[in-house]
Amino acid sequence: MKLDVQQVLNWLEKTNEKIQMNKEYLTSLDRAIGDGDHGINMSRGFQEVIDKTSTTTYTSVSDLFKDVAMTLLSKVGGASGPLYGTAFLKMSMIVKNREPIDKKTLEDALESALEGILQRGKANLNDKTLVDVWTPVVDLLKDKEVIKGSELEEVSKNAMESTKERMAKKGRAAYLKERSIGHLDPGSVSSYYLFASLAEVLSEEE
Amino acid sequence: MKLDVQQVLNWLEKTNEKIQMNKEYLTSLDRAIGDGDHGINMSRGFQEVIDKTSTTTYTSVSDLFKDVAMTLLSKVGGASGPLYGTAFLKMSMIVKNREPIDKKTLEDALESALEGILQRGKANLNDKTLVDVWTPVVDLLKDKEVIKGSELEEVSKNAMESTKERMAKKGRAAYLKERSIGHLDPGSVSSYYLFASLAEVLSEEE
Amino acid sequence: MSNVGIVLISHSLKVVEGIQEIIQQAVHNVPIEIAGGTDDNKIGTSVQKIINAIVKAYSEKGVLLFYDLGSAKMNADLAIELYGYENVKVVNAPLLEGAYVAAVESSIGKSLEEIEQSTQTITKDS
Amino acid sequence: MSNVGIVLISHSLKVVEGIQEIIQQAVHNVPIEIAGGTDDNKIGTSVQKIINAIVKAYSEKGVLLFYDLGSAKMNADLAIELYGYENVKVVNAPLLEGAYVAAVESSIGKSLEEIEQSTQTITKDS
Ligand SMILES: Nc1ncnc2c1ncn2[C@@H]1O[C@H](COP(=O)(O)OP(=O)(O)O)[C@@H](O)[C@H]1O
Ligand SMILES: Nc1ncnc2c1ncn2[C@@H]1O[C@H](COP(=O)(O)OP(=O)(O)O)[C@@H](O)[C@H]1O
Ligand SMILES: [Mg+2]
Ligand SMILES: [Mg+2]
Ligand SMILES: [Mg+2]
Ligand SMILES: [Mg+2]
Repeated sequence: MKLDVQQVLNWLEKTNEKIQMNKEYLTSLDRAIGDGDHGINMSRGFQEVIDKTSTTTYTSVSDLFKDVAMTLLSKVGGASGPLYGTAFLKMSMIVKNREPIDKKTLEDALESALEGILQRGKANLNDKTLVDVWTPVVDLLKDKEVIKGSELEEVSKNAMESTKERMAKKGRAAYLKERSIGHLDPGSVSSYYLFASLAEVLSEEE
Repeated sequence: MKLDVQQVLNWLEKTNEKIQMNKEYLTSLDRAIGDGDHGINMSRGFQEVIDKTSTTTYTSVSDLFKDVAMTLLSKVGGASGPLYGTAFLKMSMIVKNREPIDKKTLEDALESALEGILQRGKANLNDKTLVDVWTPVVDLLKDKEVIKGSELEEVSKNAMESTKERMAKKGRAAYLKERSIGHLDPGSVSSYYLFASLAEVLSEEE
Repeated sequence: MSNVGIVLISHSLKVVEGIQEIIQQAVHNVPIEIAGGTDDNKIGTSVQKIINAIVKAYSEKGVLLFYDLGSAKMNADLAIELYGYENVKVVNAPLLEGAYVAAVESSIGKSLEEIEQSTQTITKDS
Repeated sequence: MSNVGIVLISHSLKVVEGIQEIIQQAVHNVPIEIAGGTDDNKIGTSVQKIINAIVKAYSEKGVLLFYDLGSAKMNADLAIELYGYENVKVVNAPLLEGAYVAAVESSIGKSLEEIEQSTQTITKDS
């Protein structure tokens, strides 16, 4: 596999489409166990990302990731802003001078992004946050020599669905304690859209 | 001694005069170790008391004290409102059907007022609050068979001045810890005006 | 079924209006009433505003009062005494953080005692 | 001689405007800057607003940041990292109560470390 600027732009557009299409759904998930703005936050953030990246010419994925990061950091307003922003900032640093991105570089980039998310949000695995999706995705990349789109989609989807049965320990949902059980974590659903979109890009290439 | 409606009105007017005259001074004391509004709070509160009591006809000191209490409670806005308000409310209850007020009734009324202040503000003696003036005044009344205006003035003045060397443990000044030492407590100064005015009324009668 | 009501008391009207908005973004089935500033909306507190807020927030489940600084507590205590409410308590917890926790717990039907308990162990790291 | 600056971060602009007023009634020689709401003043926080507030509050004595809810802390940490300030710290203490204590202590010349220490032992009964 390899990811160049064009393919990453494709990844971002697919992600944005899913987020815009599911804006109400994400918001309803957040209304159940948070403050009801995750759909609004993510749709605004990713629309700004597309507005910015579709009108800029990039010669490197690193620069592209950096613009994504800064846009999400400054436009989102909720926890997902610093979390996704930090993730893309870390990826921008890792992929620098390692383009087009091969499987090992993608693995390193996502691992570093996860470390950034963990450092930013201080969550642990199984705290019912997007960490619960990013962790198995990074593990998958580390386990496999070759990464297949269908596997990535399946792993991230299962991970997202498994947040339903967990009790939140971080973020707004943590205030609900046991009552957060039985609801999907909104940030895990938006992270699933991100990885499902990446899976599609990888599949197109297979 | 005896205090009837007319004399209590006289007491309130004298108190108000001192407070209005020293509005800036009280505020400057509060600016040094508090939030700089004690002069404003007390001048507004006592002006409203005079406006109310000078336009109402009272047949009992108990009713008069009750109006003073309700006016201070509702018009002051700072800690001195509930504190002085509670004091007058307690006095209103004690003097009921014991009018005109003799020395023993005054003693009981001020003692009950002090208890109310202590319960309301949870301060202890020497916490650098108006409790440090009310306590020796009540003690004086309990110690003496006959209460002289000059003694009351002297005791309350000394008590007020002694707050200067103390460290605040309650109220806004407590946030300053050691740095509250060396400043008079504003509420103790306004309480001194109250007792100095009462002393004048008692002296006029001697 | 009603839920435990929350009253926010601050020396500043803006503070409680803002906290009310933050809470109401997350919690929809809990009465959140405010008493901020003096009668003429200066910095300070007002017994009358507190009483009005309690009346609006009141149900048989009770009301919890959160305040900012010491003199607000005196007026809160006074409001409760003057009108002799049952099931109305002043909570010794941080105003914003305490009220947020309380509102969420009230929204899931916790009792006044349970909620007060939870506000006593608030830490700033969730 | 400058004093330790204070930055108030809340999901609501009103909340920090109000706290600023309460503090500035009592404290006059301390920079109190605010970062409330998102860039378009909705409920949320903004890294850019936080950075602007730090810049305004900054002196060699340092700046302490107080925040309301968890995501505000993430943006506060991020603001500090992005711009690599020295002597700028996020404090884990109640927003209003912590900032009030900190402002008073700053006004009497206490150091950043002394002030942070004091905010860790706040109780609601003074
Ligand atoms: N401390 C944290 N660590 C990791 N993820 C977190 C943390 N706090 C919140 N999240 C994620 O952010 C999502 C909520 O995002 P969003 O609604 O945009 O922000 P907010 O909670 O500030 O309104 C949650 O569903 C969760 O996945
Ligand atoms: N807990 C308390 N117990 C007794 N007296 C107190 C207490 N808190 C404050 N005071 C008195 O109130 C005075 C301040 O009154 P004022 O400035 O009108 O109120 P605020 O402090 O709310 O601005 C102090 O000088 C002190 O004498
Ligand atoms: Mg949300
Ligand atoms: Mg939010
Ligand atoms: Mg004052
Ligand atoms: Mg005041």
